[in-house]
Amino acid sequence: MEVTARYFAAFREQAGKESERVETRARTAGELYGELAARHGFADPRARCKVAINDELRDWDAELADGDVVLFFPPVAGG
Amino acid sequence: MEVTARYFAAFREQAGKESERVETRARTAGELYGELAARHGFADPRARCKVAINDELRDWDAELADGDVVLFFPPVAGG
Amino acid sequence: MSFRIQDEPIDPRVLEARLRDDRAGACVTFEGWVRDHNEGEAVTALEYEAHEPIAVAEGEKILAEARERFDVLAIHAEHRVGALAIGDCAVWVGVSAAHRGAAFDACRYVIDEIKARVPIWKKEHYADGDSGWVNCATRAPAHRSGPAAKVS
Amino acid sequence: MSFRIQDEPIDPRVLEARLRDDRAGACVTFEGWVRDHNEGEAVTALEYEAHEPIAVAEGEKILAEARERFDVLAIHAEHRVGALAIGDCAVWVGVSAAHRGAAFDACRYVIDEIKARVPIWKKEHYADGDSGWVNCATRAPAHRSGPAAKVS
Repeated sequence: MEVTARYFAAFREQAGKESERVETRARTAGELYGELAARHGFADPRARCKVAINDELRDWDAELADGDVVLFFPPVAGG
Repeated sequence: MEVTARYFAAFREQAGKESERVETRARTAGELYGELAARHGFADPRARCKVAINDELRDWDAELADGDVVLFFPPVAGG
Repeated sequence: MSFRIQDEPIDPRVLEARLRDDRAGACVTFEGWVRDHNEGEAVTALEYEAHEPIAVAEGEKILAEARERFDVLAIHAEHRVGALAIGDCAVWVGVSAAHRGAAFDACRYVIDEIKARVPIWKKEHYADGDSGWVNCATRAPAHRSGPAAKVS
Repeated sequence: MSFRIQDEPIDPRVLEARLRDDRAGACVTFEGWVRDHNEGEAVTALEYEAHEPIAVAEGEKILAEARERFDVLAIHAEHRVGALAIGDCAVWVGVSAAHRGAAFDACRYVIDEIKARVPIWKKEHYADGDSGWVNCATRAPAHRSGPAAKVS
């Protein structure tokens, strides 16, 4: 399955890119975060981050489908 | 003993005057309020009102001296 | 002086400028507006009356208490007196602080204490021509309150 | 839309006008200002980044929750993105209500939830030339964060 991963703020800087195509066997958004965190060295625990699939916030156990755009949000700091 | 009583807001309207000279045997501000409330028909219980003597807020048991100016404040409603 | 009684319109922009501080991360303001009803009665206008020397002294005391209790950088408050129309700003309280918790808590403390302690009275004029001093059980006889009730 | 993300300076006067309502007796506003320090470090400038579609959707959801929980008349909120200087307004929340309790509670609820839930990130630039994303354990390698750290 191939999905597009998009990175924001600290994740983008750490990955060195805004997005990438990812060939993965991850079944959920959380599994995919685990893979990408290992690859890029993301240090934030999943519970403090958020994920969106195709521009909607989802739980970490949301299932992925081929072609999904998965947005990874590091811990927020509004205000 | 003679003091000057000054009335504000609802008290002034009810008394029909801003101030008056009062010859009294009241020893405290509270006793004087009792006398004047009976005379003018002030209906507010003392606990909800305030009193100042010579421009300083005081307790109702503050003692009066000849020549004092005693200010009677009905319940406040700021804001 | 940080607490003022005034008979000119309150300008929040001018007042907020007094709260500026490079260390401030939060600014909370409260405005009390004259609203068109109170306890089911349609209100057409208001008059505020204050005993200014004691109102200012008590207001300054409240601000000093807030500065002591909460970690704030600046506080300012003003209260209008005189005749006000619906929508006019009757009272303004502004607080700046490094963090928002202290700013919210101090602002709320100050307005609650002003309303409870500062010698300011509010006379409401109602749509039916009647009028009354808010919170006061004492009522002027009808023949005396008549003329004032027609003010709007 | 009552929640906006914008890259132009926030003008509280314009925003407050949206809260006007003859039934309103209370107006509480919160402004978040860029302050010159954070956790002991001297801050020289900030950048805010948002993912706008989700930030707006989540912001509107928070305002709808506040309208449901508290007896308010109007609520509006805006958050800046882009480069900000010390003293700039980063976020504004305003609430009007018949009574002040609901206005204070709703304003506090909205800013607390915005800070916890809306996808907005803050990068601080420090006096020593370093920089960092607030609240994030993830740090860019030094050779990548270098150039950004010189922005001010």
